[in-house]
Amino acid sequence: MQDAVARFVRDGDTVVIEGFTHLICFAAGHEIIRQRRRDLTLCRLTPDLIYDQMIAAGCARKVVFSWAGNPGVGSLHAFRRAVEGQGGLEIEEYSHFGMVARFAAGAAGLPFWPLRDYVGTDLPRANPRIKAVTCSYTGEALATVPALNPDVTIVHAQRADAQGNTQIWGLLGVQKEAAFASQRVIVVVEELVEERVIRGDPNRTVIPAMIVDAVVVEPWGAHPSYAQGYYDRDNDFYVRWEAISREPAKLESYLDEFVYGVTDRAAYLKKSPGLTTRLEAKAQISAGVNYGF
Amino acid sequence: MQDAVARFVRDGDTVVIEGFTHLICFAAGHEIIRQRRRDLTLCRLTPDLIYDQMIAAGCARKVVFSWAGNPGVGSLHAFRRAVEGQGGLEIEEYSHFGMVARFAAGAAGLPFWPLRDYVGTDLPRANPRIKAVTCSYTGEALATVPALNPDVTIVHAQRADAQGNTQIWGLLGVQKEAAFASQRVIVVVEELVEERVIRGDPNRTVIPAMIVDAVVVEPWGAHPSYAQGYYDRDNDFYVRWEAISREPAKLESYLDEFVYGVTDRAAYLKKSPGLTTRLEAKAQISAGVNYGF
Amino acid sequence: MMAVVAARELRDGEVVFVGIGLPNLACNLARRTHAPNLVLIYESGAVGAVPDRLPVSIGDPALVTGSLMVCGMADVFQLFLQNGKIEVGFLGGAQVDRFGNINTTVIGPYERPKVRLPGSGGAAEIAIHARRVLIVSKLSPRAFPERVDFITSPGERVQRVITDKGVLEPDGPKGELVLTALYAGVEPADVQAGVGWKLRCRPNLAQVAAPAAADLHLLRDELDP
Amino acid sequence: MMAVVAARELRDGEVVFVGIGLPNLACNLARRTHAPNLVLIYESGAVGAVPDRLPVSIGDPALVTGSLMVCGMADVFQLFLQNGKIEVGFLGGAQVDRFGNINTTVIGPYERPKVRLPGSGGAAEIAIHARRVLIVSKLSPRAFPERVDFITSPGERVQRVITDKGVLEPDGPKGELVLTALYAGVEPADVQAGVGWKLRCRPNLAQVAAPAAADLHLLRDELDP
Repeated sequence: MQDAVARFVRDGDTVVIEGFTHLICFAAGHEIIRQRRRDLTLCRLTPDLIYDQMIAAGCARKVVFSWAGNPGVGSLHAFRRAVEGQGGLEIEEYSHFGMVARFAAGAAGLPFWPLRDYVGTDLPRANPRIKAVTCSYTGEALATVPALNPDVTIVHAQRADAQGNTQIWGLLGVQKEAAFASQRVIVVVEELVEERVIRGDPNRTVIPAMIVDAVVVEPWGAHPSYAQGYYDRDNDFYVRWEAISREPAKLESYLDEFVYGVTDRAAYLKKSPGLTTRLEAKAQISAGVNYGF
Repeated sequence: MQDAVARFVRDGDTVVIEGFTHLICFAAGHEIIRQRRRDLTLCRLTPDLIYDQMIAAGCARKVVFSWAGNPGVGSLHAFRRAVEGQGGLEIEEYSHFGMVARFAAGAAGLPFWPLRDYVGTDLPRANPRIKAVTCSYTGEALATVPALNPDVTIVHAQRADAQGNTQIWGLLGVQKEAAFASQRVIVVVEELVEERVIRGDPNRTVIPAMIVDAVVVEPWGAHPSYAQGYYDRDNDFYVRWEAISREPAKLESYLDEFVYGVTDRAAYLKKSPGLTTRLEAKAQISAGVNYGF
Repeated sequence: MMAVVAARELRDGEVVFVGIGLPNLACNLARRTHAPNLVLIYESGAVGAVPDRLPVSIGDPALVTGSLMVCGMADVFQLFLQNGKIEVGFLGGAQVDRFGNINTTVIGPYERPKVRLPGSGGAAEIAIHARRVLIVSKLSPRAFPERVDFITSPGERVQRVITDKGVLEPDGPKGELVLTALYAGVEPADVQAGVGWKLRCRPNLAQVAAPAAADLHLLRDELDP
Repeated sequence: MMAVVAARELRDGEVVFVGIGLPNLACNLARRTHAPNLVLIYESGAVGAVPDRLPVSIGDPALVTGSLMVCGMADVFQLFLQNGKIEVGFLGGAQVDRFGNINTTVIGPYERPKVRLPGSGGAAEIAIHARRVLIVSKLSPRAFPERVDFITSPGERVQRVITDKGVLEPDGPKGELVLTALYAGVEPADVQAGVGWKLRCRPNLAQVAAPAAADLHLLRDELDP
């Protein structure tokens, strides 16, 4: 992970660490904080705790997003302080559909994406990059958003082979689109598998090796987010974050202990004994299908 | 099948029987021929043998397509006769990407889809429905195609539950887009399975019950096309079709014997002893994945 | 109580786009009682979810295990929502105004917010594309101002606003929200006290039936302990 | 022979968009010889296919079993092709003209065709988006007219045209096809005889090396019996 971030994440980059609740790569975010990257434009539908931490650590110049909260719990207080006060954090805001459409356009090699949205809302007033196009068949006006093509996208996945052919199941979010839209792609996996495992079920492959620059093996790399079939979401930690992020001092000491204070994910896990046993997934294995002919 | 076609396929309809080489529902096409539907607008990327037969049987008023041949073999002669001569068959022609984009727009509830295509080709001259749009961000001109929203789409699949939650693996073609774009959807499956089989591997579901009007169980319903994991493509028949379709008389007698001459798929299969043993798929079962948490 | 009243709005077999919090609670209650065939869709991509625990987030793994379909978010927003396949959209909201417009973006001016709220998420497109929009929100003058500071979700398709004291419904051409039903023991004045504009009442106000003991039991002991 | 010469154009590790027929044969030959890491993409959605029999069609089940990825066609054309991930596009063609434009649509006028050909399939977008376009086609005045009756695929990105007698390459600003290499025992006049325009030749014509016995064996006995 250290090498991958050192090689592929640069100061000033537009960085995407995607994953909708599922498979959010905290391990990568923490490594970016440790390597003290600066002036990053951080894009995600839901900044979530990971960007709240990166904002607090001073990595972010700008955040591009569509829902900035701690789901079912409360606020991302570092984000709020940076936006409400004179934090000077730049923001560019869309709805979820708008962000999904931006990634879809970037992945398809198109400059924009059309969608039926924003009529009657104040979002276009708040964000002039939301524009309109007239359909040459029906004459109706549609909203448009510009393509999003990150410098680097980091995707956490259940498994990949050494070349980077990557398989994900459970919630898929916009990882495929974000990866195809990106100049560089880092895949972080729970398990490195033989190529024949990938070839054994090709319909599960979401990201092909040809667009992957680095494959990092980092078990539990998504905690406190989750990996379907590997470990559950650490909802207790998400609840605790409310109090931690509310107090800059507490947040500071959290980063000192769990990010700056450790060298890697293994060390991070050692700091929370019992964590893996508490969150480890129970087995609910799907049946196979026949690919023969 | 008889009831489903009687209820949901009407004279004058825009009909889609999709499936790219894989899962082409010949059983539905034959039933439409038997029920003598007329003035249909038949849409498919590759008209294939099934539309060649429906054209010969007089079902079609118009064909919307992007590649009309018998792959690796030769021509669709009924189609060619209808287009080259005074057959009076109307055609509307795109490239594969253009057809895919038309289904994508229809499925997304958009009136058009933008794509980078057709620069330097004569296709827009041959088809005025291929237009252009200017990007309001970059100023560049992109091609557009209009949404395709069929009256009825027929999708063949490996399995579905009684409600119509449908799973497909192997080549996916544009079935998902065609189904979501359609007013009515008929799903034809090799196997009817319990809901818990679908729920056991939800990432494989391509079409949800909410958009399905009828579920028909028709084993071998795709022959001479194929169903991954069930039976191989009948390449010999595709080769034989060259000679059959070249001679209107031969084609006539083929229809008499194998379409009009049978009441359903079971009877159709009885006419070719040894067919199922010759084409039955060998087992190559994928391993399961863990959906637990 | 709000969850119970909200649950009643859902008909068996309907396709509901579910937001987190009270809407999620109401949908799961309805599914466990009068609407077993309710199809729950979460913007995370889970379709026909049957969570065996109350999901803390709309991306909870319990929404995936045993669901009917899991698809990418591009499909959720394009093939389901924008394509008109969603019958009911269920929204909460920090602020709801006189015409059912919702604000979940900012309190105060956008550029210099007093309070920065999470933002739209999928709420803008849900309000625009769901055939029927239901809102669940607790009454208070701050929550129900005459005009919201920022329109995150337009009110055009709002059919009912379920509060903790009564139910509001759009009335007249501009769809102004008016009081149409009261909980037991509540006076119109109590509702007016929680609304920032001169609230009109339907001539004959309906009375909201009390929740069945079974429903309350289900809520308190099973769904939301 | 054409398949062997075409196969040589492919470099190990490249991503190739494969059409059916000779291109398919050439790609599988290259994969079995000097380019084991060639990534074959078929418009049907199979990525990294390793067919254990020569696929009769680009949708053959043998392309699916054991492939690295199988995706929908919307992804093939948008995420891979339009997004610039394809290095080599391999096309055949009923007609190829002086500037490498391909016609697979009609012989004669479009509205009243003498011969109705299959049409574009993916050929239009492959010719527009693949970084390098290779054409394989047998020489004949009908196959190589000065101007095609219909431009299905534009010739801008064509880098080589492999025929049964020699190799043509674009030359000069307008990219006119000129003769650059000859098979053993073939004279420029033999090639000119199969081309409908005054064919120019590169000053020093290369000689196309004869196929290795092993390659021919592989082709005749294994790939294409």
